[in-house]
Amino acid sequence: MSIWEYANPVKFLRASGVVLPWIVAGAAICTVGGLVWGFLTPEDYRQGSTVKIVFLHVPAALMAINAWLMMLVASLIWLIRRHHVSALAAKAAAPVGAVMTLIALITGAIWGQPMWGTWWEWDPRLTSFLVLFLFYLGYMALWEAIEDPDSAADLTGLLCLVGSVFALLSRYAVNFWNQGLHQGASLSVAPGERMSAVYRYPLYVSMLGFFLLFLALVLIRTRTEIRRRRLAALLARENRA
Amino acid sequence: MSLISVRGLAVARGGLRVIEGLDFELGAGQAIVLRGPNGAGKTTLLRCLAGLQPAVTGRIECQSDSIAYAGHADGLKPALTVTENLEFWSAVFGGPDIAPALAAMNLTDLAARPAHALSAGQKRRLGLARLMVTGRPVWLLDEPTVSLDQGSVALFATMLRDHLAQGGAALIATHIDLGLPEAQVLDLAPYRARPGLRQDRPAGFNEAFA
Amino acid sequence: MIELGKYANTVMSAYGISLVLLAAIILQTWRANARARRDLEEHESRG
Amino acid sequence: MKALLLRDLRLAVRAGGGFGLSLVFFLILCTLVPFGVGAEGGQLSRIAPGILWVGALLACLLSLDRIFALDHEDGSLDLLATAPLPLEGAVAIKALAHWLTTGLPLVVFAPLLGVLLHLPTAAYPLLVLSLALGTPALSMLGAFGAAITVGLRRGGLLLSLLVLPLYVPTLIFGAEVVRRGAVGADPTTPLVFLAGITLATLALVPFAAAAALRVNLR
Repeated sequence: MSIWEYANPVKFLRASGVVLPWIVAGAAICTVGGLVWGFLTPEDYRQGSTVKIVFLHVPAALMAINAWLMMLVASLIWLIRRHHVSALAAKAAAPVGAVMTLIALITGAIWGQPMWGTWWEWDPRLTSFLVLFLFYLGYMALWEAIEDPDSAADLTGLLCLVGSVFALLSRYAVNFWNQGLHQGASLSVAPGERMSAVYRYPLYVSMLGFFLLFLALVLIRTRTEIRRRRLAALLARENRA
Repeated sequence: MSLISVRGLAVARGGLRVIEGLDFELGAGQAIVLRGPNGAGKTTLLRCLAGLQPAVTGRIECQSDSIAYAGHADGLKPALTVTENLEFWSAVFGGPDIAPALAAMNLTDLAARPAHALSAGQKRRLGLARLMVTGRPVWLLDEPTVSLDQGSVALFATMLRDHLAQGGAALIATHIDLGLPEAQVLDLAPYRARPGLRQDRPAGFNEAFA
Repeated sequence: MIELGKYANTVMSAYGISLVLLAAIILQTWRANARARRDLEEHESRG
Repeated sequence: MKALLLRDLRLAVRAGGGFGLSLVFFLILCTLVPFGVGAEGGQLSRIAPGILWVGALLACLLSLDRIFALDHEDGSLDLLATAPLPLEGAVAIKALAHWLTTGLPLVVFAPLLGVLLHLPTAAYPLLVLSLALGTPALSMLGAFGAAITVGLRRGGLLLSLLVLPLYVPTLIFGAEVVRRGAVGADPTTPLVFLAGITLATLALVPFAAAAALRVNLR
């Protein structure tokens, strides 16, 4: 009678119900495993123990960006194919992405503190995460501000499209601005080049862990949104009938 | 030759279908009055035909740019005078001179008065005068006679009759009798959407998840 | 426990805050899901 | 389209409040800053480019939610949507009207306020140029934000939250042009970026804004 019966919401709930326990287990094992493994490896003489923050900072930063990309794709699917579950998935991913951005910001700032001497340094990478965080807040606020679910999904989709272009623009503008103000970034928080091998594997594990954690959280939150929408739809039909 | 023909139209409000399976034709010189209880979807239907709202299913055939819509609000700028308001709409629609429109709703003596100084009835008459300025054959009118006194309703009826005489058409949602014997009545009750019906495309979240 | 050197509190505070944030989002997600499931089932049983 | 522009300009003039308000705000801001930062020493002139640009940006923000809200309330937005002119065109005209009533006066008066903030004399031409190039993008992005939040209660606050992050690139390049002008460095790179962003915004954002309007008209 509605797509509730035979199409994506019910199918999504069933499918996600099957796969969810595995993802949650995987997320728990990899995240905890990666962090503990990295935490316990003795750091080499050069970098001191602050480098251990990389196991939190890099995965979180990675997921912060991937979360926005996932929201962009989900919004496109909604705007073009009117796929209801993908609109709800975009809404579900926003808070998780925002938390990941916050973690990346805080760990990045704390990591740089001993060397920069201040709790916050306008380092181009950190600053672009701050701008991304603002985009997340705007996106989430817009979802809350609109009652009608269809217009909310459409408008947040549009905001996500335009926001993505300007988040990218800001990323390079901030890079340019940083060169303009003081020469060269100080400690660049990119782990790549100076990461000794012994840390590389725990890092990959915790990256996988964060990814699975993100996936698990988004799946659970999407299921929550579907159930909320189902309840609202039933109520809407009742007082309409 | 029909100005508008509607086939199997379904429209929705708040994500739920209100009307479905609606078929009707509106030919030149024809007027149809929409009847139905409040919430039957009169306004939703008019907004859908005007293009302000996408139809859920069904087809609406009409020449492009042939529809003029007048909703509950008159769309007047209080800071502008009657003439300026009408001239603006005439310029936007590339329509004819505004004098006949003013005369039709006897606003000629109010021409220089700013819109904020008009009474509700006068504002309504100005909103209706705007229709003549659009130069468009099909008029979609949503409760046009609200806040109009008896004299103005008669005035509006004559204006409408002239419009129909010139080959125009009108679809009017109203509760009161316009004194237009030749107008047919289209009752929306039989087209009310029955929730149990199997649909291929849900109108919105509320229908997709109910 | 391994020796963290003089940056011990920096590392610990970074881990501390991050784990608190993660716990918060996980908890909120779990509670919201439980509530939504309960509301729906209660409505459908009453339905 | 021209009729819509003339009507909006006439309304802005007749309403009077329009551009006067944002200019006064800009003036107040530029007088408050020295109280906060202290007027002596080179500090004021060093931060003048940034303050002037942030001031212009916030002044633009003030009058954004009025772009569509008035037309939404009195129903002319519905009528405009059923009029022969494309909604994208109407949005562009609305943004242009906002720029003419708010952006342009800022560009004209910014040098005067530059004097208040001890802006180095070399920077004045670039200040005017960068504002002239940047403020159209601010108006168009503002129109996009206004189109999204039209009809929402407390939309004004939400509008700022949505639009300010979109202003970041324009602000960075705009202020950079003036800063380089002040120290005599070559401003062409940020100037080119600023112009590029504005042109791209003017070309693409009307479609997003019109789509948002159509959603809100449903």
